[in-house]
Amino acid sequence: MENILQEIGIDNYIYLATLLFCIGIFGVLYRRNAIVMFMSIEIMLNAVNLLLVAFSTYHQDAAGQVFVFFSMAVAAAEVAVGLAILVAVFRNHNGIDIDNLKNLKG
Amino acid sequence: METNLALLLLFAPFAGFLINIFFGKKISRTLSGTLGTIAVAVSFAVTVFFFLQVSSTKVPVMVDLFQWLTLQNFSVNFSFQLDQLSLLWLMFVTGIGTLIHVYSISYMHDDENINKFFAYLNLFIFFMITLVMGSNLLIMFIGWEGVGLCSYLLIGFWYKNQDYNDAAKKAFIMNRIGDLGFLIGIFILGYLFHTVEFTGMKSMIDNKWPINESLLGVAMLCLFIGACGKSAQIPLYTWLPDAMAGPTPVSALIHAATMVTAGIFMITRLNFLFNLTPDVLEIIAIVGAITSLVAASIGLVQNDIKKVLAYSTVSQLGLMFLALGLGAYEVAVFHVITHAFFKACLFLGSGSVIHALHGEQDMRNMGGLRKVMKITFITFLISTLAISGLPPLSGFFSKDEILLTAFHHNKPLWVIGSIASIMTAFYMFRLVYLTFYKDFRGTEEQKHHLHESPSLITFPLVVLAILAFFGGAISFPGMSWLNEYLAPVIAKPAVHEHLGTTEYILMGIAVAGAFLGIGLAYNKYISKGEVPPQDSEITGVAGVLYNKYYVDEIYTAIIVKPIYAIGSFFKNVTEVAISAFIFGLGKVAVLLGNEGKTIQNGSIGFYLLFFVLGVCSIIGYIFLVK
Amino acid sequence: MDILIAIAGLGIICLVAEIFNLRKAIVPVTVAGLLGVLAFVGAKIFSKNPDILGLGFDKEPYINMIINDKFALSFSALFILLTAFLVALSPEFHKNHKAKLSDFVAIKLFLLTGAIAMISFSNLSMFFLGIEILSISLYILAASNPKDVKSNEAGMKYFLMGAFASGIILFGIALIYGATGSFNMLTINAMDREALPSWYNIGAVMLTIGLMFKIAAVPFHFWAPDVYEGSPALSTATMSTLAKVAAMASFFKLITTLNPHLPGFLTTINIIAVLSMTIGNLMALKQTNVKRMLGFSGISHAGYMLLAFQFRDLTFAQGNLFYYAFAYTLAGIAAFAVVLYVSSSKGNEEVYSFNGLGKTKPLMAAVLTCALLSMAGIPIFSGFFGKMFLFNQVLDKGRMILVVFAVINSIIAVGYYFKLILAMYSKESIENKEDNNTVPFVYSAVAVIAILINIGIGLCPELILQLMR
Amino acid sequence: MDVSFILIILLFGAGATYFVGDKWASKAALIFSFAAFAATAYLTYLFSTGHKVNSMHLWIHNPMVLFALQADGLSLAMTLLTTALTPIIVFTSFGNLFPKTRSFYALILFMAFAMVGTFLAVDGLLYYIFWELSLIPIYFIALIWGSGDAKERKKAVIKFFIYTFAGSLFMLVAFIYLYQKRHSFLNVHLYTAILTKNEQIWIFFAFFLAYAIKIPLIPFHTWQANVYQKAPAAGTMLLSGIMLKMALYSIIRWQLPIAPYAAAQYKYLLIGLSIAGVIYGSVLALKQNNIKKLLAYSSLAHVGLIAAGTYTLTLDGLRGAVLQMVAHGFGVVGLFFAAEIIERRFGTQEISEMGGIRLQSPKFTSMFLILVLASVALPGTFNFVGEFELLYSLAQANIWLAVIGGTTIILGAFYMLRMFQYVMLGEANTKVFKDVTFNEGLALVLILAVLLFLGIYPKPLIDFITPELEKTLVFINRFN
Repeated sequence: MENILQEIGIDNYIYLATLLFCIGIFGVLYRRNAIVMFMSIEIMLNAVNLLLVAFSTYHQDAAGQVFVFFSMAVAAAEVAVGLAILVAVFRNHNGIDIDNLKNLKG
Repeated sequence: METNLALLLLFAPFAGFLINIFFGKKISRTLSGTLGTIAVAVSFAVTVFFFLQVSSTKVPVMVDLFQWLTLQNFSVNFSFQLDQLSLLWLMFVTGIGTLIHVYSISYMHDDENINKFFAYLNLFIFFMITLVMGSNLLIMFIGWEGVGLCSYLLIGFWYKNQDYNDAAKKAFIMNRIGDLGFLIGIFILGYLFHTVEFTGMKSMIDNKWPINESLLGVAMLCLFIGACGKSAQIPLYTWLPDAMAGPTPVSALIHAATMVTAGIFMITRLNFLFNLTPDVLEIIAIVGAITSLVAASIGLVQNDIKKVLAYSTVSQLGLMFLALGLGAYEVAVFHVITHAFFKACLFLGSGSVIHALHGEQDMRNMGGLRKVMKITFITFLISTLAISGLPPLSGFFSKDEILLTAFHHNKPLWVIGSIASIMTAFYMFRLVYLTFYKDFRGTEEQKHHLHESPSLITFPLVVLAILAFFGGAISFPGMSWLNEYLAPVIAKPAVHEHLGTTEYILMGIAVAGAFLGIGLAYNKYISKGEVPPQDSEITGVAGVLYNKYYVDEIYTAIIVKPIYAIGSFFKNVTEVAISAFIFGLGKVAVLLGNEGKTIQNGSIGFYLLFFVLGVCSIIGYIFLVK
Repeated sequence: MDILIAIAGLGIICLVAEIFNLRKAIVPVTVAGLLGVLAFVGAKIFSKNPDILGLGFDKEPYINMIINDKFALSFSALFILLTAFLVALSPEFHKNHKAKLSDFVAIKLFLLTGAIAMISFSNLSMFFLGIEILSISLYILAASNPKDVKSNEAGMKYFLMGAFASGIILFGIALIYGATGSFNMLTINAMDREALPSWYNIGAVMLTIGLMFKIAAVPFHFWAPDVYEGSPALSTATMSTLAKVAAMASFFKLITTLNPHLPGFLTTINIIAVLSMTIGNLMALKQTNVKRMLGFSGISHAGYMLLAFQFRDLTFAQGNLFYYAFAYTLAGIAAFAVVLYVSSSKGNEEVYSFNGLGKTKPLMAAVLTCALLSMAGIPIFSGFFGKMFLFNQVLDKGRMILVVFAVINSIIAVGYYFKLILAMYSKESIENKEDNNTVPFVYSAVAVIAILINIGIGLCPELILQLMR
Repeated sequence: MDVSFILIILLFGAGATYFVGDKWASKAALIFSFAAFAATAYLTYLFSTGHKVNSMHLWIHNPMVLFALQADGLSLAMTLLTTALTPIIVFTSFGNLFPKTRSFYALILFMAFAMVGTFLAVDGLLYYIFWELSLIPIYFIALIWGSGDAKERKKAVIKFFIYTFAGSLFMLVAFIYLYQKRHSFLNVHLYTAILTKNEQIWIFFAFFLAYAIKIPLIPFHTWQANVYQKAPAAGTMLLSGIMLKMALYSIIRWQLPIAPYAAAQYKYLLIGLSIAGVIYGSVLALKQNNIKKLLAYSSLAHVGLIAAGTYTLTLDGLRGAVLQMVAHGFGVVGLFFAAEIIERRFGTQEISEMGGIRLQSPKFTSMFLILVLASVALPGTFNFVGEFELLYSLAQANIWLAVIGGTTIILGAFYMLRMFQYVMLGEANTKVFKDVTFNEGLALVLILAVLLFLGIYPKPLIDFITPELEKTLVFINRFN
């Protein structure tokens, strides 16, 4: 592990994670399907998880990995709630295109 | 004792005012009038007492009550001063006041508000006494404004007529213009002397207190403006003819005998200061002379009996100011006194005529009254002769002294004064002829009711006519009791020329001038029997004169109208603009809020885009912009 | 930690009580329990040894997770008080869905644990957990009326954007962890800022952004009005009071502890503060929906609270922020109690629904008026002191221009607050038939108590300020 | 017993009035306001016999705010004015049948409470709090019980509120800024705060904004006429009789001693602005056909003169200002009450629809006339005393200022007599003017009695206020 990290360098992990994170952001911005947006957010979260793990290794500190578990658990909870809301939206709107959700404005 | 008596002198009319205003409705009309008269009579009696005392002891009576105003430089007390000058004034104020009160009992008997009338008259006397008795400029100012108020109330006594109210308002406002001058004068004097007491200022002058001459000049000029307002001099004279809207006794008392002479009183009172400012005196003389000429010329063609008298009053006041301006204060005072006698008599006489004609004031509708109203006629004639300046009546002496003084000091002013005198003789006799001679020109019904006035009206006429006849006795040229009496209060007596040839020639010229005026009037209205034409037919020079040189119109055009125009401008433009500007700030906020609503468009994608933009700009700002 | 356990336990009791058909007891028990906890927190604040129960929660290892300083405890007390009010309002609000009552109460309690966790954190993971618990509870509350399209939309918007913001927060945490190698705030705070890699600052900024979203500061505010309007009124009340203040307080604590040494950082916060105030106020001017208006008003209040970052003395600033939060939230609770009443009797929260309230329900109108005056910053209401203390603090730092902006915004704010007051007092009620219905007791009780506390701390600001010293 | 007792009476009175119910509210308000007056009189007596009646308690530690009420000649004089006018104002409202009576009277008392607090407070923040607090009751009084078109009224009232609130917020900033210098809000501390010239100027104008709007001076006056017209009579009286005095008082108490350099620097600008208001207000008053608007503009003119006097920074100016505040307070309350009496009978505020009242009610006419005369500062009325001192102080600054300011006595006579003429005189009105009731008469007589008595014998008041003004003047002139 140490070798790999040393060989590749922590910077590249950060770049990768940032890239993934940005992909997630663009996904959220670009897509109009709520589920795809969820997935994009998941990509963002996972990018962070990747980063945390990388740093955990870099610092030789388990706390980062523990934190990843927290974050995964939270993300799961979040998605559970999110999907529940999505279901409610689907029932009322017969669709999950977020462009339908423009009633509250002004 | 003296204090109490002085207070009695002051407050007797005030008590009369209070009684009449609060209980006047409950007591009978005659009683109301009687109480009012008694109140003034009491003052008169006390005045006589003091007059005799001071004439003999030559020591003024001073009364100091309590502190009124406190300013940083000086304080002002309620204090009164009964010296020669004020007592002289009080004598004729309360004396003529009493007579006119008597007159009014009968004259106003049919008016339902007679109690108000007497209340106001008493109040007027009260304020007049305050004005005269005050020992400093501010107490004088109380009286000064107070008489203005009473004048306002009495001119507008018949308040149902808005024209009369307009006249009253005009009188008050024009007086106020003068009052502002008076106030400014007080400010400067207070600043210069650290006191506004007459005696205090005088002693400082006597002790050669260093004075800023130019500032003093401004102060004196301001005070003169005040005098102009009260005494109806150019340019503030136009209110006086309009003030004839008031009941005739009011015109006699306030607008002929007493209040309008307050300006002369004030200048005489401050003669020791005016003497220091010869430039201002010159202005006073010129203004006085011009006023006398202008007013006399207007008087030539007026047809309202009271208007003629009003312009005559303005003209005579002008002569008095002429005398003041020449430094002949005692001469001015002399003319004030004689003028008070004959002009009061003339007004009361005209009142008697109007009374007989049930309110008719237009001379074109009069005539032939001498047969019916003998007493009125005779007293009126005596006074007319007096005002025209025929010897040996009082007016001759006083007016002649003015002209004499003028001749010695300033020839052009003498010419002006003489012309004014000739005009006076003309229009006064025009008045007499049109009113009392020839045949009656009024309606049949009026003719039917013609009668001499009751004795309460004629009695004051007789008394005043006698005074008008003999009043000149107080100051014969060369052996003047008046000059001696006033010597303590007049710092620098005018040089009294010995009566020489020049003087006699001048007297002759004056008398001849008076006869010229009378003769012209006789020729026109008796020999030719002319009656002034109707208003619409008056044209040419007469038209200009008849319309008073259009001065009222000019004032309206250059002062009143612009003020209203500015008012409209403020109301319709400035106010709206300021309001709009301030509202505009609020409107801009609301507008921005409204615009902002379009950004808040409800789209999550858009919100997220903004979110990301926000992130980018923050990170960009913090990390890239250094 | 003991507080968290107590409250979480209370939440569980609620759920259990529903199972045992003790529905009627839920709210009284919860409120009583909350007040008990409140008393406990109070005792902790004032006692020398906060570990009153002797359970050792204030020692290691808990001290790495939770720190019970005065700042945390005071804010916890405020949160508990607010939750007590919100819970007390619940049964009346949910009277048509009695079955769901226990869920809502429990969610509020869990939300409270989240709030307390995120204010008492001493470790970034605790902070993260707290903020997520709070957020997820709020997503549920926002969407808690599944039949209502608006509620769906509000929930969806809030969820999507909230999750997005969570991602950013998480990214920030990761970077900070990467830079320092620790989640422990005490450790991080002790480190030499100059020696840390630049990720540290980027992480701090990302955390800032994420929390700015939570407090709805411009330009991350777009969700707030929409969600406030769409959510059920009680949820809106929760968001605009409890959630906003919790986010603000933890934001303050986080930034002051992370203490990034960045030249433009405070300037950025100032700019955002001014923008939030201005845009919040300007947008609120033309709103016709009261909840939405209060949403914008909340944005501007967030802007004001951001002024607290300009300080010279930290405890001083903490006290001022706490005071402001206290004043703002109590006014908010009072206002929402009235809004709840109006929305239940009129069916909506449009401004015209408030017409004639001054005549028909003078008490309610008076309370709402006081609450709005407090928010507008009129003395003797505590809102005034909140603003004044903040201004004082900012001027102490010498930032005149900020105060001038804040003052101008206070003027604009009067415009919309008074729109509502005008409606209550000078317009006639559109329909008079419902005038005879009485105000539910809890609404008036909560409204009155909240506003009395508000005025009370206005009269004696010392009561609140001294908690921090 | 100290001065906080007055505040307690008024505050308790406001509460009690609200809770006794609509029927007894007016009486309760009268009793409490009169009790406050009696308490003030007694405290004035105590103060003048050398007792300490100040009240000083620590309120907030950090920032340090004191609950400091100070009784001195100036503040007690203004408090007396307030507590003397409040019962009169309450009493004048007896003739009106208001809905929600109890709230109305409670608000009046509360307003009096706030105003008295403003006059007594010497701690800047406390003062500011009272200052703002007085805005709330008048807002509701004008809004709820006002007259005229509801929409217009709302507009006017909200404009008034925002406007005055806006101004005073800058004063708050100035206070907090000053606090940084001395870490105290106490006035004597603020007087001695060391400020650069620039700071003084900024602070001076921050205060100025608050006061200029409240007084109001042009061009900050646009709220005034509309609010005066639309507010109920009692509200107008409170506004014009007392509330605007708060600002004038504050100039003397706060603005000038704190920033004397700026005051001296901009002396002529400020006097000029104030005097411009005199003429502006007078000329506008001439064009008004609404009696309350006319009185509003006349008030604008009068307070312009008062403000000009204060800005001369002379003892005469300050003293004249205080005297004129009292005089104007009573006078304007009387005039607005007279307008209200007419409105009660004729149901209109339009001058063109009035006239002929003298024929029907000579008594009322006389009283009205005296009020008019007081307003035009006829000697013998109290207004003259004040106006004389004010104009004298202006003359000391520059004689032309006195001349221009003095036009008020001409223009004032012009518009007031014009108003009097068309309201009171002329042919009988077709509408019946019932003679004034005993209550109405009594209120007017009380006002007139004060104006006339003090017009003749102002010495006690002058002696009462002078020492404090001299003390203040020492601070004001400390740079000269």
